[in-house]
Amino acid sequence: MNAIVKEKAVAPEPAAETAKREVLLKVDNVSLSFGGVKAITDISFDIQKGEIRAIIGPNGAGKTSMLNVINGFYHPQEGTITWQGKVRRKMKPYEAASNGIARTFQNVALFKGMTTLDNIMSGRSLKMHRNFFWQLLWHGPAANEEIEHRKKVEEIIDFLEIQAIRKTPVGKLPYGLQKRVELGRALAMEPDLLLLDEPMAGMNLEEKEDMSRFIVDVNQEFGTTIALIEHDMGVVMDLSDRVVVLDYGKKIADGPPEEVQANQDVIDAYLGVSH
Amino acid sequence: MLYDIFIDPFVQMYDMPDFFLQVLWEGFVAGILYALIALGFVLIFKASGVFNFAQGIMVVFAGLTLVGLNENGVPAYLALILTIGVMGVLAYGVERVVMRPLVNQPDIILLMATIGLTYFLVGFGEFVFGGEPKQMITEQLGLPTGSTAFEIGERGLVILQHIDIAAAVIAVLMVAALGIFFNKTRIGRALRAVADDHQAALSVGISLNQIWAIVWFAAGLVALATGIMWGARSDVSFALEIVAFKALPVLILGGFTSIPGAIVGGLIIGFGEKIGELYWGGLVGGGIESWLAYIIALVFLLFRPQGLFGERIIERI
Amino acid sequence: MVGSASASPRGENTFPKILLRNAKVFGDRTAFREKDFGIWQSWTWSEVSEEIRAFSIGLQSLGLSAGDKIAIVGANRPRLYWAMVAAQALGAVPVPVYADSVAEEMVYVLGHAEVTFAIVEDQEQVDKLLSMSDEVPSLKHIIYDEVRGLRDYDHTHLHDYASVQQTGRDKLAKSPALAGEWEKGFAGGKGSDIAVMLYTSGTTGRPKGVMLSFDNLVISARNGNAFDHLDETEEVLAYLPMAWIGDHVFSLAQAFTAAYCVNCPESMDTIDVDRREIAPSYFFAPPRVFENMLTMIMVRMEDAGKTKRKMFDYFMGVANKVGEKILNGEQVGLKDRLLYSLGEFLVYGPLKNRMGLTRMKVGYTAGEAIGPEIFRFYRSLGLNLKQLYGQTEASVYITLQPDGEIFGDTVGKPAPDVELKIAESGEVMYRSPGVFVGYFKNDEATASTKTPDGWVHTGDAGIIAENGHLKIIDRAKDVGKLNDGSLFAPKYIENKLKFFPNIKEAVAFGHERDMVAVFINIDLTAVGSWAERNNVNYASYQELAAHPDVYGMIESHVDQVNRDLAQEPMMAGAQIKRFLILHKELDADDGELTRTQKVRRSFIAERYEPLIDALYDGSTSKHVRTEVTYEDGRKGAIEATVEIRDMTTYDAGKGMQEAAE
Amino acid sequence: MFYREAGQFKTSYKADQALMPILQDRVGLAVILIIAFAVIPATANDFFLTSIMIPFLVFSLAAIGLNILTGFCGQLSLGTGAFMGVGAYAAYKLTSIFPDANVIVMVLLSGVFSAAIGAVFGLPSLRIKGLYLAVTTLAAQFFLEWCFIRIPWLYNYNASGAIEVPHREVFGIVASGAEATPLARYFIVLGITVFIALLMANVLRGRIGRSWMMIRDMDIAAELMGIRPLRTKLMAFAVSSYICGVAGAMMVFFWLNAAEPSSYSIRLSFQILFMVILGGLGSLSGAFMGAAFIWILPVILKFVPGLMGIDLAAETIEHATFMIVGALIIFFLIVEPHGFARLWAIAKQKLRVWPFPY
Repeated sequence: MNAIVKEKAVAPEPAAETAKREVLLKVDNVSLSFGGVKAITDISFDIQKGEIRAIIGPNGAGKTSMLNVINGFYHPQEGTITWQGKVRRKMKPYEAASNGIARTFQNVALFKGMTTLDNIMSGRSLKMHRNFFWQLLWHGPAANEEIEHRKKVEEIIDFLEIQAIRKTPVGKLPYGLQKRVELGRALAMEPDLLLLDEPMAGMNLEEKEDMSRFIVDVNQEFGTTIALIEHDMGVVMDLSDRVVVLDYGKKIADGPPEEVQANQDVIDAYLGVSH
Repeated sequence: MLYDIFIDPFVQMYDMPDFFLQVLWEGFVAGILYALIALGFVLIFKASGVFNFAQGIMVVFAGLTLVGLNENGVPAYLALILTIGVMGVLAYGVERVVMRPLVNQPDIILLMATIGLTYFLVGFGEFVFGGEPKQMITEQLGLPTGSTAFEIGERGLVILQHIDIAAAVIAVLMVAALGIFFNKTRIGRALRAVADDHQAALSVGISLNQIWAIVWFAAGLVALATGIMWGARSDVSFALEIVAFKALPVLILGGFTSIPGAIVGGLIIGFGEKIGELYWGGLVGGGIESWLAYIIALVFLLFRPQGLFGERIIERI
Repeated sequence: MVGSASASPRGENTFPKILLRNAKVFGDRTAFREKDFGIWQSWTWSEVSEEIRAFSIGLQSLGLSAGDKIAIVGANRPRLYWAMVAAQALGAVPVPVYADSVAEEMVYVLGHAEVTFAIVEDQEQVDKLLSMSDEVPSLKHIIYDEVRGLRDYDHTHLHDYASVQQTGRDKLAKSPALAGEWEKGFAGGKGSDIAVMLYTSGTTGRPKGVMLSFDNLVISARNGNAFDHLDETEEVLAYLPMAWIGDHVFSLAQAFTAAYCVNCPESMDTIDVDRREIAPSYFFAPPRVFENMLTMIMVRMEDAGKTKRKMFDYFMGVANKVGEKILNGEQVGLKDRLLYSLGEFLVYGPLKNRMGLTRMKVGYTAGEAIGPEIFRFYRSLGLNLKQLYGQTEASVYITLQPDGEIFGDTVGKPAPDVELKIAESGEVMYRSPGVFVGYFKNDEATASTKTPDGWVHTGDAGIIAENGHLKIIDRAKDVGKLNDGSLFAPKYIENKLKFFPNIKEAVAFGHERDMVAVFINIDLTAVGSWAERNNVNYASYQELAAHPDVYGMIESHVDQVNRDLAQEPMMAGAQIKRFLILHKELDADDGELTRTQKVRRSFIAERYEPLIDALYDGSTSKHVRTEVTYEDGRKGAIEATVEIRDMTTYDAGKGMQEAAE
Repeated sequence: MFYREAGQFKTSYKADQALMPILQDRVGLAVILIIAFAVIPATANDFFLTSIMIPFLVFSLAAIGLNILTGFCGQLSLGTGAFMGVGAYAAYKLTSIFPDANVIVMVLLSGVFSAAIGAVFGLPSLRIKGLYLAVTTLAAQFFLEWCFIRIPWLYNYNASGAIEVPHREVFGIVASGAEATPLARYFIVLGITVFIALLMANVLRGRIGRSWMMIRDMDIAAELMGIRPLRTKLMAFAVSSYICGVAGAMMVFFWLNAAEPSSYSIRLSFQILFMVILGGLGSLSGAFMGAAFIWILPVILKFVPGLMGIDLAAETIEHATFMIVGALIIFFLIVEPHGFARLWAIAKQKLRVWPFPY
C-alpha cells in the first residue's frame, strides 16, 4: 500500500497561499524618534493572517522599536497602524493584549519569582474574570476557573515538552528553557498575532532547531500569525513566509525569503555581519 | 474662606514685611540644616547607591558624643577631635560590618540594614550617654551666640541669631570644601568614578571598600557639623531622628546624587515649610510643618519623577 | 489480605473475558493511571472495559478481523495496552514492537509478522512507518494516539485513536445490542489461542517471533500472583519496553489477572519523579536500573557534606551487617536492631523514599545476573528484592526466589508448575504451562529450541545447587575454556567488574586463548562527577576514558576483581591479565548492545578485532577508527589511540582466610 | 528526612493546587493550629497572652498586610503605622457611633476606611517607583499622624487626646475594654488573624495574587500581557491597608486598651517593615516568623539579665535591647537577605532530598 506514502500531503506551500490571505496588521509610513534621534523612518509593510513574517536587519536597524510600535509600547510620531481593518488609535500598552497581540522579549522577561506553571498561567490573566470576593473564597467558582485554565496551560506545557520543569522557579532554568517558557506564556494568551523578539538569540544550534520547530508548529497547529525578529539570516529563511528587511530604521527590502536573499541592498547591509 | 486662603496671607506679607523677612530667614536656616542632612545622604548614595537612613541618627550620635565627652570633663576642642575620630571609627566599622557583606544586595535590603544601624546607634547612644536631651556646648566651641536686630522700615524688626549666621557660613564652607574634594583631589575624582560606573572605577584600580569608608567618614563629618548647628538651636535629642526624615523630600527635589540639588532642595523645603506654616497653617490648626514638606515633594514628583537635577529616564524593553 | 481470594478464580481464560470479570468485580477500582497534563489521569476497570469495547468495535469497523496481526509501537500508554486487548477481543494478535528500534529492525519485524494494522504513539512513529510502507505491503491502517503535527497528513489510511474509538461509541449508541455481540465474539475464545507475538531481540541473528497463547500468559500470571500474594491493591509502574515479555506480563497479564493498577509515567525524563509519586508496591526492573539508582545514590552522597557522608557510611555498614538478616527474619541482637531502626529513620527510609520504593512489597530483577553487592545493598535497606530467571519463551517465569530463601548467587527455585533439568551439556532446560506455542514462521528454530515433549533449551549454562536453587553461570555457548583448560565464564567476570559504579559495561575475552582480557566502558555519570570533584577537565567520553587517572582508578577495580576470583577455586584460573578502556560507549544504535542493553559479544568481537589482537599481541597501545551512528541516524567515525594495561594475578586460594569469615 | 513524599500523587488539579500539596505540611499546620487554639489557651498565663501572644498576632497580621503590598506587589511603603492608625481611629469612632454593634464586626469594618485612604495614597504609585514611592508613603504617615492630633472629632474631644477603648460585650462575653479577659482577647485576635491569613492565602494563589507578582517581577511584561498597572497596584494598596487597618484596630481594642497618635508613629511603620523583611518578602509564613522575631526577642531580652541574676536599670536594658535588635537585624540581613521564610524553604528542601545534598 504505497498509497500512504504518495498520499501523505505536506503542509501547503506558503508562497502560493500568501496571495489570498487577508491582511491582519498594516503599517503605513510610520516614523518614530526619541528626542530627535530617529529610530524608524517612514516604514510601511503588512502582516497577513496565518503567515510567519520576519523582520530582519543588522543590529540597531530599528527592529525592536518596530515591534514596540506594533504592540503599542511606543507611539509613532507619524504614520498609521491598521489592526484587523481598523486604523488603530493611540493605545495603552496593556490594551495590546486585549487586542490579541502577544510577544516575547529580546532578553527574557519572565516573572523570576514564579514557577514555570505560574508564568504560563499568568498568560491567562486576561481570560480569567472571577472577582476579588470569589478569590477570597477560592473554593467554588475561583477554583474551578483556575482549573479550567490550568488545563489549557497544561496543554501548552505538553506542546512545548517542558513537563519536567513544570514546578521549577524560572530563575533556576537554563537560558534556552527560559525562552521556551516565555513562548509558552505568550501562547497562553491565544493571540491573533504573536511577536517574537529574537526568539533564538544566544542559543546553540540544537536549541535553535528546537525553537524553530516549535515556532512552525505553533503557526500550523494553532494557525497563529507570527511576526519575528531575528538577525540570523539562516533561521529566518527556513521559517518565514515573507521577510521585511530594515537597515538604519529604513525598509530596504520586502518579500519572500529567496527574493530578499538575492536583493543587493540586503547583501550590502549584511556585509561584515557574520552569518 | 477663600479670602483666608488666597488673599489674606499675601496682604499680611505686604503689611508686615519685617515679619515676612523673619519668616524667610527662619526658612533659610531650616533649609540649610535640611540641606546639610541631605548632603550626608547624597555623599553616600552617590558613592555606593545606598540610601542611608541612619544619617539622621548619625547627626544625633555625633552631637551626643561631643556633648557627652565634654560633660565627662574632656575639653571642648579635644572632644571635637575625639568625636571626629569616633565618626571615623564608625565609618570604618559600617563599611566593614554592613556594607562589605551586603554588597550587590537589592536597595531595599541595604535600606533595611541602615535602619538596623539606626536602631543600633540609638541604643548605643542612649546606652552610653543616657536618653535625656542635652545642651549643645556652643560657647565652649567658640561659636557665636546672641543675636543682632535689623530695623526694617519704621518699627519693623528682624532678628538674626548669630549661631544661625554661623550655620549658614559653615554650610557654605562645607559645600565648598566638598566641591573641591570631589573635583580636585584624587580620591574625590575616584569617588565620582565609582558613582558613575563601578566597573570603570575598579578597572582604574580603586578599592570600593576604601571609597565607602571615606564617604561614610565624610558623611560622618557633615553629620557632626549638622549636629552642632542643630544642637545649638534646639538641643541634642533623638527627636532629631524624625526631623532627619525631612531630608527625603529634600532629596526628591534635588535628586539623590546632586550636591547642589541637595542645597537647593533644602532651601525650597525650608522656605516652603515655614511660609506655609506661618501663613496658611493657622487655617487648619497649625503643625502642618510635619507633613507639608512631603506633600510638596509628592506633588513635585508627580510632574518630574526624576528630580530637579536628575536626567530623564527612557523606558526600554 | 484484601481480595487475594478473587485474585485467582480460574474461570476466565482470555484477557477480554478477564476484562469483563474485572469490570464486574472491581468496577470502581482504578485500573490504569497515566501522568498526563500534570496529574495522574485515572480509569476504573469499568471505564477501561468501556474504552476497550468502543475502540475494539471501532477497529472492527475499520476491518480488523480474527488472525490479523496488529503492531503496537510506542512508549507505555494505557491506550496502547488497551489496544492489545481490544485486538484480542476480535481474535487479532497484537505484536508489540520496540519503539526505539532502528528502521531496518522494525521493517523486518513488521514484514515478518505481516501486520495489517499499526497502532502508534505519535508523529515520529507514523513517519517511521510511512517511510517503510513500501517494504511492509501488508500494512493497511495506521492509528495514532498523539494528534500533534499530523493534521495535514492524508487520512485515508491514517486514523486518530480518538476518532476510531468514537466510531465505536457511535455504533454502540445506534445499536446497543452491539455490545452483546461484541462480547459473544470472544466468549468462545479458547485458552490455546495465540494471545500475543513478541519478537525476541536475539543476541545473534534475526529477531524471532515468539507466539504465546492465552493459557501461557494467564496461567503463568496467576501462578506469579499466587506466589507473591499479589492482589488488586498493588500498584505497578509500566516503564519498560512494551515489546518485552517482562513488561507484557507484569503490566498486562498479571495486572489483568490480579486486577491491580498500572501506572504509566509522563515521559522518560520524569520517570524518577513519577516513580516516587506512585511508589509502586510491586516493582520490576532489570539489573541496569538498580545499578543506575545505586550509582546515582553514590554520586550524590559523594557531593554531600562530611558529617552526612559519615552518617551514611556508618548506617550503610549497619545495614550491611544486619539488614538482610532482619529482612529474612533471622535472630539479631537488640543493639543492632535499635541501630538499624535508627538507620531506618535517618537513612534507609529517606533513601527508599527518594527512590520511590517506600511501599514496595516485592521487587524483582531479571534479564541478566545482578551484581551480588548491588543486590545485597537493596536487600539490606529492607527492600524485598528478589531475582527471577525467565525467558520470553517461558512467559517469563522459570525460577523464582521464594521469600526468605534469597541467595545472591542463585536465581531461585522452579516457579509453580515448572519442571527443571540440566542437560548433560550443562544447559538448563525447563517445561511449564508457560512454554510458548512456537516461533512464528520459523519451525526449524522452534524445533531446535523446543523438544517434542515440551522441554525448552534456555541456552544458559547452570547448575542446581544443593539447596535446590538454580545457579546460572553464563550463556551456554559463551562458557568456554582457556587454552590451559581452566574454565572461562565471561559474564561472571563482567558482572564482577560492573558492580563498580565507575564501570558501566565490560566485555571479557578468553575462550580458546591463553589468558583473559577485557574491554571496559566507564560510567560517564559516576566518573564524570569524580572528574568534576578532582577538577579533571574533559570534552568527551573518549577524552575522559583515555585519562591516565581514570585508567589508574579502573586498574584498581580490575585488581580487586582478580583478588575475588583468586578466592574461587572454579574461577581462579580466569583472572584478568590485560584490559583496555574503550574509546566509545557501547551503543544499541551501533548494534553493539541489544535493545534490552545486553552486549552482543560476537558482534563486538568482529567490530573491534584490531583491539582484541592488540590485547593479545602484547602491545601497550593501539590506534583505532570506529564507525558510529548518531541518534539522528547520521553516520560518522571516531578515532583514538587506546591504552592497554597489564594486570598482576594472584594464586588460587590467596586470601582464603577472608573468604572463610 | 521527615518529608516522605513517596506515594503522594495527585489525580486532580484541585488536589494539585491545594494550599499545601504535601501531607507533612498539612500535618505540621494542623499541629500548630491545635497548639494555638487549644494548648496555649489551656496552659498560658495572662502575662504570656497579653504581652506576647496577642501583640505577636496583631503584628503578624499587620506584617501580612504590608507583605501584600511590598512583598507580593513590590511597592515599598513606610506608611504602615499610619494606616494601622486609621483602622484604630475608625474602629473607635464606629464603636462610639454604634454603641450596640458587635465590636468584632466594627473592627473588621474599620479596615474599609484605611483601605480607602490607602488607595488614595497609592495613586502616585502609577508614576513613582521604589524609594521615591517610599517618600509618598511617608507623606501619608506624617499627614495622617497630624490628622490624629489635629482633628479632635477623631478622639471624641478627649482632654487627653488619646482614644480609650469602650467596654463592649459579644454574646455576653466582655470583648473589649479594661475588663476583657486576656483569654477572650486572645481568641478574638487569633480568630481574626487566622481567618484573614487564610483568605489572603486564597487570593495569592489565584489570578489576583499572580497579577500582583507579575507587577512585582517585571512590570513592563505584565502590562504588555494586559495587566492594568494602576488598578492592580491600587488593589494591592487597598487590600494591604485594609489588613493593616484591622491590625491597628485590634492593637488598640484587644491589646493596648488605649492609644494616642504616637502609638502609630513612623517607628511602628519601620517595626512592621522589619518583620516583613526579616520574615521574608512575599511569604505569609514569613510574616509570622518576622513578627515573632521582632516582637518576642526584645521581650525575652528584657528578662534575660533578670534570669541571669544581673539587675540593670529598666532603661539600660531598653537601650541594650535596641542595640542588640539593631545588630541582629543587620546580622540576619547578611546571613539571608530573603528572610526566615527562605531559610525555612532551604531547610525544607534539604529535608525533602535527605540524605542527598540535592
